[in-house]
Amino acid sequence: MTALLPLTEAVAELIADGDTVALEGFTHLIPFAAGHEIIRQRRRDLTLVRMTPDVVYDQLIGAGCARRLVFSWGGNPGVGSLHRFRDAVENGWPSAVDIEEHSHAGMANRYVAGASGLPFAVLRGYAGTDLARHTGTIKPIDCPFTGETLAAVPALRPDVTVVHAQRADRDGNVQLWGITGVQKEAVLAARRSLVTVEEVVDELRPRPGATVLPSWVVTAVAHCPGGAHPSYAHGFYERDNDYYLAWDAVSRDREAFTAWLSQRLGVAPASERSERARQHSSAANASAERSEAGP
Amino acid sequence: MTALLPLTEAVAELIADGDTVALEGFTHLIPFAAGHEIIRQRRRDLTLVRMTPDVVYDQLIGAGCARRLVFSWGGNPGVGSLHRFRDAVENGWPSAVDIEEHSHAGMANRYVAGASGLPFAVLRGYAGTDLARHTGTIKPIDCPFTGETLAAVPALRPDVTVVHAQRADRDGNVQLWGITGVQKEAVLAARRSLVTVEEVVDELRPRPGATVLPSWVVTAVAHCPGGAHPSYAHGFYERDNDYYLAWDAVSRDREAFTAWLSQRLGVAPASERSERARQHSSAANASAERSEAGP
Amino acid sequence: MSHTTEEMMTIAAARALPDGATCFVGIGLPSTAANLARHTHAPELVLIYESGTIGAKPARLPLSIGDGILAETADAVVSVPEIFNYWLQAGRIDIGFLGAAQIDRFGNINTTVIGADYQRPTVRLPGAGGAPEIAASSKEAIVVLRQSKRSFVDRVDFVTSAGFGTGPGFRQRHGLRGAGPTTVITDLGVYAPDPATSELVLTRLHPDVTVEQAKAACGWELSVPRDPARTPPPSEAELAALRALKPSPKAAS
Amino acid sequence: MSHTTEEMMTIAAARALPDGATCFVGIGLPSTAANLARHTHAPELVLIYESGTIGAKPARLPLSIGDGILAETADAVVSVPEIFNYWLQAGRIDIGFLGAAQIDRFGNINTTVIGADYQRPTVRLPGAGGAPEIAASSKEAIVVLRQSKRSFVDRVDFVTSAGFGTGPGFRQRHGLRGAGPTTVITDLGVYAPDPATSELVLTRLHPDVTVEQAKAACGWELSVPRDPARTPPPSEAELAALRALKPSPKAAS
Repeated sequence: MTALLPLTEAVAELIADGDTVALEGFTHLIPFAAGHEIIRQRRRDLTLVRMTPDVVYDQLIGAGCARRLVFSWGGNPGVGSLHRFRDAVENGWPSAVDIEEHSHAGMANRYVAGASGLPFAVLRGYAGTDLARHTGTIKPIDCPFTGETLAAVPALRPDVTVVHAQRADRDGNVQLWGITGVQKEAVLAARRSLVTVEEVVDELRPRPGATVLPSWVVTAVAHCPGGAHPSYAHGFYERDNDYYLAWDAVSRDREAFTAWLSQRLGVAPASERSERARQHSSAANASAERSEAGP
Repeated sequence: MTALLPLTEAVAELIADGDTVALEGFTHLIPFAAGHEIIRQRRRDLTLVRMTPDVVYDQLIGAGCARRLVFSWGGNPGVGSLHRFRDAVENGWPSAVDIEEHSHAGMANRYVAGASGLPFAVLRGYAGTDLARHTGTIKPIDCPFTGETLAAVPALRPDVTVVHAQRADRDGNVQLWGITGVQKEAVLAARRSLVTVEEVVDELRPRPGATVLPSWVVTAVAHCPGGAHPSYAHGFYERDNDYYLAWDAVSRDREAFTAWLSQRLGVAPASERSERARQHSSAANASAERSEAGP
Repeated sequence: MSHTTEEMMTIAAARALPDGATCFVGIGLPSTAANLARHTHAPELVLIYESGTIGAKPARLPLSIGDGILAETADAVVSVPEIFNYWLQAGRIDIGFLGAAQIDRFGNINTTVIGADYQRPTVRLPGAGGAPEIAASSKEAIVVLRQSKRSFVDRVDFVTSAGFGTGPGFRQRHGLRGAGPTTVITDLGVYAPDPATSELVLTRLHPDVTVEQAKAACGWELSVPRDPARTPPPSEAELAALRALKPSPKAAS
Repeated sequence: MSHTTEEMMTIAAARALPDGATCFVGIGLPSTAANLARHTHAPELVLIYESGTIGAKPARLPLSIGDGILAETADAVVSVPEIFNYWLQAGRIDIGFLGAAQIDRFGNINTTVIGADYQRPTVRLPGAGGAPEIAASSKEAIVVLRQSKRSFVDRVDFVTSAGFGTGPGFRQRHGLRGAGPTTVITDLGVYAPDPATSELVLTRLHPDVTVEQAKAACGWELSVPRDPARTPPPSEAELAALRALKPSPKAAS
């Protein structure tokens, strides 16, 4: 059953250095606040998993939290490149990040296999491309009935999946709606899960069309209004497009990024850090940051 | 794109002798009217596919339409056996019916594979049971990553899937809601599809939580109010439990069944038939039958 | 209040379900017992039906595993493939709750055919349904059925759903992840696998049932404890709840 | 009305989409062109986005492939696994509509890395997204990109999405079911694979573009017809629709 925790505690309890962590969201309901809390708590050596790593992963990578990225499309949607991601891959700054690269279809099916308790998934994928040559987790598999060769990919089983949702009740039952992407599969594939929500209600009334995560598959819920900003939360707030546009300039430059990290998240650059963040400073920073519109 | 046709024409055009036909529905929205029209049109040598063959399949089998049954659970839900099915399997009356027997998990995944354009599906299934010894379409498959052995089952690709839904628009876009079972997968797995509906509306407004079958995946829609009777149509009518209870007595006895077939569907027993039904008599029978409550 | 043996069986089965557990409810008797549990000691029991309803809270007994009342009262309604893949196969279900036509000394279940020849069966039963995977993937399975020499057999005619197969080690060899049938409840008593042999042994007799009756209704040499425990008789509250739930026996699934 | 080369490219791409077709819309330029088509000659074009929206009818240009306006106006919103498995992989999509950073003479697409060393790329691009399977499973693919010697190359640095691979027979050998990239639209003209060689050849020049310009912006020895056809210039209606759709260039995806 689910614990209702402050975000700082939830991140402290659920996510450890070296974990494989998926923060999922498909343009909609991206768990930015949780990502920022991970940065504040200075997690290290994470394997970050996501179909569409975007700005929050750029921030995590730039802050030095990631050792490895498992993904299928990394960009600033509607704007361009992820410059912190590129700097890590092209130049190893602030540290080298290994990549394991798939297609969307492959990643989606890897989550499905994880959610289904299967060790692998089968798809018509990667045929004729160079992806299989560079990615060890793509293998051929033959149909035992027709002999046809297809692609097999291993299940994704994150240690922790973090998603943002519109609503939970006090028992930790969660509802999300609108474009829900691959979030259900990502939560069900994970060993632990953290759901940040716009609102916590006494009673969760059935909402047709909503994706429901019953409390018995959710490890922790954190009440975190605005927690998807600058992405949007259907029914709560719109996407803050200016934030994404402004991120391009901030992220192009290591110094501008370092200043952002310090000013907005209260985190000193990796080179100056010698100890883990003290958690008591996080909550204040979190609420301060959520009230601001720009990056 | 979809044709809006009378049921008689839709069955005549879409379903041919020897076809593999799935009439799907999971207690809810079972396409009885379409099944009865298949009986009236005296289709023969059908391979009938369904997870839960129930009374309508008992009727099809008793009427001699089926040569083969692919299924996972055959019974009269809440009542007991399917006596026509048993008579065909145990005694070959009115003709022998081959069976290909799976579990629900296997059948569901076979439809998923069919809907996904894959030749097979993988599941943790059948382990330690006698099913795999008797069913040729269950084979072992090894995970290329972990070496673990799982079960593979071939995709189901019916020639025609028939389902019943609450609503369609004049373009043939379909909405169904409530318990929708495996109907989406069964329609998407099929080469052709027929959807009978409670109502046809000018404009199909989005209904959160409804399963939508866009017109471009539906071959024909037939307006057929009450077409799921004696099963239920969520929001339209309740299940006619008396029909299911009464069916037990009708179906236990070949003569009682033969009389039912003649009186209710206007179909003479198989032994007395020498020519194909003339279609012009079907429509009148169909409307006559739908107004009656019992079997 | 006096009670029937069927009522005792149903109430004993309901008692086996701990509050808060997630329970995958098979067709037939299990649905009655699971709903009774939810109306008595286990209000937080999570009922999951193979029709795709998760957390159904029906006020009356559903007439089938796809009754509309399940969808109307559920936390979520998902597709049939999803219920089997994401919820059952993934190992999220605490208790798989099954009926059976036959069960054998090693807890293997038959719901397929009676008779030695699968092609020419003496009795053709409904078949597997969800049971093989429910018995395989739930953390444990509870089986409820009426007991007789025909239903409690030495070796089932057909293994539809594996219990302990041929004995210890079988489940591990076949990659069956759950613990298998840990409790079998009949109209006579309660049975559990012997930890050493995996053979079903009597653990508890229902009120007024004798060891001799249990042995006489068993197709193998039944092992019984010297002084078997007794099932507490149905309480008035249990009986009232059961009868309120199930007004008409003919309408039950 | 005067127009930019980008506008000509977008309008030419929109024109390539027949009314009533099902179109899987990749991120970037394709989304603009597909929405323009729906607002001009193809009101019944079915737009499918990888975020899971089927039949989206946005009144304004979506800001991303997961814009809320897509969900609000769609016939159905399904999960991301479903959109790839049931709708794309099954072969239900008429046209896969893709952008590209690089394309080569055989229509292979690169959106992964620039540079010969995958591990130490000169430029790290966003990666595959849905493109490999869109290019594989759609009945045909249409690609739209700005043309230059850097983007129109003899051989892509990395095959993210297969076109015709190394030439005739490649798609069949690799089990690629769709016809592959049948049309490539740039700011200079329109290209199609030669039926015999599978090599992209010029089929049409946009207004005011010369054969020499097209050749100069191509990384291989471009084959051109003796008297190439001309793309009709944008109509006023097309330009008005495009500009109405896309008020602010900085906000487009």
